[in-house]
Amino acid sequence: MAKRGSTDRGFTARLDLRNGAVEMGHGAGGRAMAQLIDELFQRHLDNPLLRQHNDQALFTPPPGRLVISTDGHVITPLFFPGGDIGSLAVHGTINDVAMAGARPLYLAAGFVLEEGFPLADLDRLVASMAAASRSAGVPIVTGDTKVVERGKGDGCFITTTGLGVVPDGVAISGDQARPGDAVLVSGSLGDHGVAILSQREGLGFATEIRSDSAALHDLVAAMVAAVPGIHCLRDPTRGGLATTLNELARQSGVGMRLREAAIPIQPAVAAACELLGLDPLYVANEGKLVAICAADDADILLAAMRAHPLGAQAARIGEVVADPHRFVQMETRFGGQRIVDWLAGEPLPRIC
Amino acid sequence: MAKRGSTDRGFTARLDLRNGAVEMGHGAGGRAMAQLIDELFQRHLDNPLLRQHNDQALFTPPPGRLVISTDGHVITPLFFPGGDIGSLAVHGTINDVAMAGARPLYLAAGFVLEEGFPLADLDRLVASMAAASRSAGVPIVTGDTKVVERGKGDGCFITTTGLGVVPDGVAISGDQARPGDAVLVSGSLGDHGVAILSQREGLGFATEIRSDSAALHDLVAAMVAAVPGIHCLRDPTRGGLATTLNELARQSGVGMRLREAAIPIQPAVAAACELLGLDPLYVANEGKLVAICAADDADILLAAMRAHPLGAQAARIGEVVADPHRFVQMETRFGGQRIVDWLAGEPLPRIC
Amino acid sequence: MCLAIPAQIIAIEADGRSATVALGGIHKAVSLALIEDAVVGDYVLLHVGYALSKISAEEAERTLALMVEAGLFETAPAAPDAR
Amino acid sequence: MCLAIPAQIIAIEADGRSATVALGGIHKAVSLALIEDAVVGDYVLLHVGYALSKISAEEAERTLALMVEAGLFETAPAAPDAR
Amino acid sequence: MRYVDEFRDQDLARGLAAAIAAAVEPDREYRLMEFCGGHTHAVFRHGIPDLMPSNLRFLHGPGCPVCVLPMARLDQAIRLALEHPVTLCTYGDLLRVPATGGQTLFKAKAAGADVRLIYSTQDALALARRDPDRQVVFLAIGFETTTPPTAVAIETARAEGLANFSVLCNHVLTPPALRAILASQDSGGLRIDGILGPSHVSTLIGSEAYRFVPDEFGLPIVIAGFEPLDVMHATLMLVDQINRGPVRVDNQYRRAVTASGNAKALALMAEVFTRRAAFEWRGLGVLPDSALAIAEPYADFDAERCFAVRVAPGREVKGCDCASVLRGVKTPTDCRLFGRVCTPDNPLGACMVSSEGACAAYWSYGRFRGAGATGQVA
Amino acid sequence: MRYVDEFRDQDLARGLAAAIAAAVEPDREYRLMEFCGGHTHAVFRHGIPDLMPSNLRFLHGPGCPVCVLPMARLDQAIRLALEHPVTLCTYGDLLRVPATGGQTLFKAKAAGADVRLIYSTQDALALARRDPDRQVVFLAIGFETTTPPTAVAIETARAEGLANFSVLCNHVLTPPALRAILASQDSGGLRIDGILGPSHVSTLIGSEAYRFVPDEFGLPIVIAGFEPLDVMHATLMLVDQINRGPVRVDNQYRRAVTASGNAKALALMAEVFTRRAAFEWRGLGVLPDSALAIAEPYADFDAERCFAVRVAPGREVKGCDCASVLRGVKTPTDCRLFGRVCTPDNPLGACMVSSEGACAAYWSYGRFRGAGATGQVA
Ligand code: SF4
Ligand code: SF4
Ligand SMILES: [Mg+2]
Ligand SMILES: [Mg+2]
Ligand SMILES: [Mg+2]
Ligand SMILES: [Mg+2]
Ligand SMILES: [Mg+2]
Ligand SMILES: [Mg+2]
Ligand SMILES: [Mg+2]
Ligand SMILES: [Mg+2]
Ligand SMILES: [Mg+2]
Ligand SMILES: [Mg+2]
Repeated sequence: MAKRGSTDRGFTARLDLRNGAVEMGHGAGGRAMAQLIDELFQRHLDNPLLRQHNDQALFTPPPGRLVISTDGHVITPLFFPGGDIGSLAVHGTINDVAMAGARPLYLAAGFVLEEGFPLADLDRLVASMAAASRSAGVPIVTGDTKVVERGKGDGCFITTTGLGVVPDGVAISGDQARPGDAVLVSGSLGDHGVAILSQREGLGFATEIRSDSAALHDLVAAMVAAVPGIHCLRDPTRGGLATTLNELARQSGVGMRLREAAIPIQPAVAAACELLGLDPLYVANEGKLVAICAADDADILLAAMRAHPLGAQAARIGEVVADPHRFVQMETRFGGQRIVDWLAGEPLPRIC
Repeated sequence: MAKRGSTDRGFTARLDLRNGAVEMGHGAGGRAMAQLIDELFQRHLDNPLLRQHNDQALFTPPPGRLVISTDGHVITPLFFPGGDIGSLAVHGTINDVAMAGARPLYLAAGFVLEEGFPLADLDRLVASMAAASRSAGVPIVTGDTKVVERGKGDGCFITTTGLGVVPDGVAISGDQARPGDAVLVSGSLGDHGVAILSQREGLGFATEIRSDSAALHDLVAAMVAAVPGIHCLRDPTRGGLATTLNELARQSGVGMRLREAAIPIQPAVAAACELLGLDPLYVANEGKLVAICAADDADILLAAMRAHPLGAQAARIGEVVADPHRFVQMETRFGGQRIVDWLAGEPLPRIC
Repeated sequence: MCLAIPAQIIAIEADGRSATVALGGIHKAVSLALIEDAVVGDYVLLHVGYALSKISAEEAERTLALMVEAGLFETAPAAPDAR
Repeated sequence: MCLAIPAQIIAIEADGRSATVALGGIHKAVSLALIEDAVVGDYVLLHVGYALSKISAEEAERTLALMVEAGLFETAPAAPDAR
Repeated sequence: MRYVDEFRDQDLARGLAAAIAAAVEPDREYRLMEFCGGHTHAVFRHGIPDLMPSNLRFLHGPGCPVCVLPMARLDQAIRLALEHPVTLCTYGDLLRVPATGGQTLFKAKAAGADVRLIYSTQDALALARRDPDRQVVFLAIGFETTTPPTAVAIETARAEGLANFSVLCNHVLTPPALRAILASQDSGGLRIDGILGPSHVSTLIGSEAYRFVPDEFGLPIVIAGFEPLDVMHATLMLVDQINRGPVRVDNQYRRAVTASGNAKALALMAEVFTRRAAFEWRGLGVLPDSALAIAEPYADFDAERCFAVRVAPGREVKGCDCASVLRGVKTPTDCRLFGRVCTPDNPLGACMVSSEGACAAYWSYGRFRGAGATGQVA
Repeated sequence: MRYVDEFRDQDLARGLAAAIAAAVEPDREYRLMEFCGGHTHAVFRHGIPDLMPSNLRFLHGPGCPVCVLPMARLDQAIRLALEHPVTLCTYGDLLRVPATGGQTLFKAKAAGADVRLIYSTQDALALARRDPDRQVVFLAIGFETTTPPTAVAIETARAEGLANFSVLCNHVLTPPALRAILASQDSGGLRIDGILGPSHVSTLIGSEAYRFVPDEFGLPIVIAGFEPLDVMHATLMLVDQINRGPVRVDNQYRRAVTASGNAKALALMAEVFTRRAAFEWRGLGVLPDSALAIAEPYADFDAERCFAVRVAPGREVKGCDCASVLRGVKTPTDCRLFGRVCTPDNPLGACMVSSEGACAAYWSYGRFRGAGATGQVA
């Protein structure tokens, strides 16, 4: 039960973080919402900017170019091996900022909570968010909470927006890939997606695989220090490596040629994909990046990546080629050729 | 039916904006999502930064202090008299940025769409968003789209994040209210909430009342130009005027005393509130602001507000007082005194 | 208890069982199932979507007149300090 | 059609109708309702959650040996240009 | 708004205040009970106490149907919503009212029960028509005012053959409650000098329904409208009766209330409902002939008969003085929980939830006057 | 993975490729039909055509149960899901397949139908057990491989008395389809030199089930595993039969396939199902004795009998050559819609949806080889 007794901020009873649930009133703007913010969000995420208690955070940015990126996070289940929606929402947006070669400065977080969502779960995932934010050194400086009726949400959605500053001389963009460039990945592919699938009811397989969810800005900083002239960086999230490479090919107006044997995939991920009829190249990652750089820079960049814990399994997997069709092709491990197309629809487990 | 035939970006059939609906594949990261972005979002919202086609937007901010603010927008119905969730998502976040006295620079938008949501509705509300953004002069420079299964969302949620620059010398914050200060509002209260209620099934009353949804940054610029030393600005959204004043009282450690007779409320809003047993002071606004300034500045500020179309009905409604209890009190139109408390729970229509 | 509010009938459906009322610029559909002989122009007391009774204009006038009279009788100079 | 994959039985439930199989580091529960005499250690062909048949290690070896033999017979120097 | 604005006029209020001040006899105490929560609400919302002489006091009565609903009945409705595949619909007033263990209909909804807010019984019928495969239960509460709309709904459901509609009936009657309050005066430490009689209830049952107040208890009663001038005017009329007699039923709210009430609505109520032999009121205990049940010919629409839901005795919150507050014996600020652990954000008793509840009114409008709160305006 | 990795070895592939190249007679054409979509998929996924001599060609057969499901049957399932209060569950393969008018189960789900992806019939049973008030219909498709799991589910439902579970049965049999293809050779402009026989189907029904291929049609057949080395090895075996005879049923996939198949599973199928007199196959038309219905003793679990869903003839998309592609008469790139309006993102025919469909395989893995696509690597 809630502990009774006045609290210092004028709330009569503390939030019941053990047995309580999100109610419509928690989003209505009144004292219940103020209490939720104080006793849950503020408690975990506390920092001087958030403590301003205004509807916005005020700060003086370092000089230079800034980047802004936003991502909605919707995931089932909310807690999964290797992370939860809270840490994911921090990592996902930090990564999108970092993919411009930027140093992330601040995050903003908007929550859409479903009526009935256990406060204990909310507390746990906001704590996880706070831990991820602290360990990344990127504070959450402003936020918002909405509550929707039961049946009109799915527990918790989190939209995070990140702001970062781009070092001078860095000009990383998806349209910079050039024929001859090297294509690198920072580690094994498909871990996140398989970790999520392993939790899905019905599919129910057990695996040691954990989500790779991680903040990549520190790895990126090391990479940019080693090769300031990186052409493209992108995190192969939804749609997997295949879709990310097709995006980059389309944006840059080039083709790519991969070597299947060079693409790092964990055996358990490969096995899960065989079982479900999925292709690991289309499975989501949340702590990996694709880098494209001039062929001459590739060895230096690969060495810098491998020297960082988040890039230990980094590999050079192919090269950029001229191709008016912008095809991503692959030499199969077996010695043949195939196209690696965009993802079509959602990747669904299949029996055929 | 969809028009068939290759489109320039490699999609085989155009999006069916007449009869189509959001499908899970539109959020899966593949070509369907790329097409949705190209043919719907990009088409309406087009601007150079968005056209970078990266996962983030890169820009050089003007010198000075910046503010960042984020807000999730969840509303039923999505289209309502005077606006829709698209324009609301633009106005709401512009306003939160403007309430720091800032000039809004850029917006980021994250969509969470429910499977089955008509593409025609999405098209309409993104068009409305684009119009609101253009007319406010604040471009949407980056975005994100997620799709959730039917029954796990409510058509469309939009989280917008805004970035703005604060003019030198401006230091507006919710903790700056001082005893003796004047309390002003920019116009009549409760219009947005009543317009929404009028659409609610069951309550079904007809009214000319339209949502006041509007971007207030231009009004704020005029106000800051007239009185750079404004103490507090806040938009009385969820929870209405009552809750906003209580927030400010709590933040500044003061009380307030209002005059009911001075508070502008449209007759139809008053009537709807009588009918439903609601108090207009607790009803949401989306195009109004509360300003608190030194008593000596009040007339200048009021004049500046009234000179702006969005502040034509501005009024001075009370003053800040010293009060350890931080009560917001009101002299009733009838001549008595009452407390104007925080909103408790959600405001519900009642029969008693 | 019993939030009820005066509203004026501005239209009556053909079946005589429901009507549209106006109050302060808003319109609302109401049931007439509980009152008799209502005509357009009548004020009714509206509660949970039903007209509960008609409001008598004459009685309202008379009541207001009585209030005015009571107040006039005790003139302003003697206004009490209520607190 | 018919995505099926070899997996090794690592445990059989007491009722004999279901088992846990392992493949490439993952574990999965499967039904044994369609095969007979399965024992722990057997490899089975797994399809939609059911073991469809056992895999014969001897036959697999023999097939591989045949493949090796076929390939050895035609030696590398004569490798054709496949395109 | 016509018939509203005129009755909120500040000048007339000043005049009536002066008249009341002049009328009260200085060494006499005037303890007037407003039976209705509507009066309580008006008194506080408009700040009427500020306009009254210090020897005139309003006592708040049990006239809020939300406040007097016994916990067990609410427990029953919540259990019905949670344990049966039904859509339970009711007025907004009830959704936040705490039942046993702090449970509410709102929490039940958050936990997955299909609970809907409706504004009118017509909405409940519409829900039932729209989904014939779904049982729709209307949780009915209210005094005589709110009862005829429920009767219309039941009538309509029978006429249309709406087999999936039923009503969980908690309608109660005001005269028995008022009688119980008056009868308890001596033993209960309560002294009442006059009654502000029900406003909208009286439009239905007529002012003559309260003749027992002067006849049996020798007390003045004035049927009063809910606008602030109505309250002040009726107060003046009560003071006059108290000062000069004879005690009688006066009707201040003549524009809407007649002596005999609304015959059409009363006939419909008599057709659809029957009196319960006894019914529990929160604060007042079990009162004979004080509530309605659905009459035999309409039994198919009676949720109590359609669904088997056990009713255990409700468990009141320890320390909550609602029962005394409802009888006018205590004021909200006498309750040790008031404002410290019981607030509208965290209500422990119904009186803190209902807009008409005395505790909510004290908190929302009058707290700065209360004990412990100093809140002086600078 | 054991029994997988060994059969994907690149060195062995090189050896087999050399052996095939050496074995083929230079002036002879080898047109080998892989009956199964599984083979089609393996051929393209691993790039096998790049390793084949130019006078050896793979023809893609009708062995994809998704591709051969006639539109009308899918229309029926979609209508059932939309018009009845049921939970329709099926394998992921079917969800995106276009039915009449471009409708799909996925779109029906987006429009509010309760459509669920399951991985196993055990999941369908679990859904039915969990919500006994809800009808759960399993939309069953598949060849002999996938049929026994459906039989187990029906058996289990009967044993448990699961009254809310039923199956919409679309199981079909491979030998009649292969027979129909072979019989149509002369008239259909098709010439086949040998058959890569079903892999996993054969684990169930045994290699002897295909004896009619040499006996009645004088053609070689080799039952082949789905791994790329299996396909190459079986190809070598076919080339050898073609060159030297005698034509016979060879079994390359001995590690999983026996001559007589899985007796236990076959007995269960015989118990639960009965042969339909005739059934429509997409592309192949109505074939006698080619499909299964639920047997009389299990009629309670037959969704076709439990729910009245009309089946109008499906409307195929104009210009879609699926029917010819499924018979091996055309290759996907012969279809005028291929890649221009029909792609995996906007599939017009089932062959473009199913991972085993020839059109999807051509698009996903082989497009750059196809007509009109130049895509040379720089
Ligand atoms: S303040 Fe709360 S606990 Fe006390 S009597 Fe009122 S409702 Fe009951
Ligand atoms: S490409 Fe499309 S339209 Fe053409 S045959 Fe294949 S599935 Fe049918
Ligand atoms: Mg982003
Ligand atoms: Mg991202
Ligand atoms: Mg990204
Ligand atoms: Mg906000
Ligand atoms: Mg949900
Ligand atoms: Mg905000
Ligand atoms: Mg806001
Ligand atoms: Mg705000
Ligand atoms: Mg994104
Ligand atoms: Mg919904």
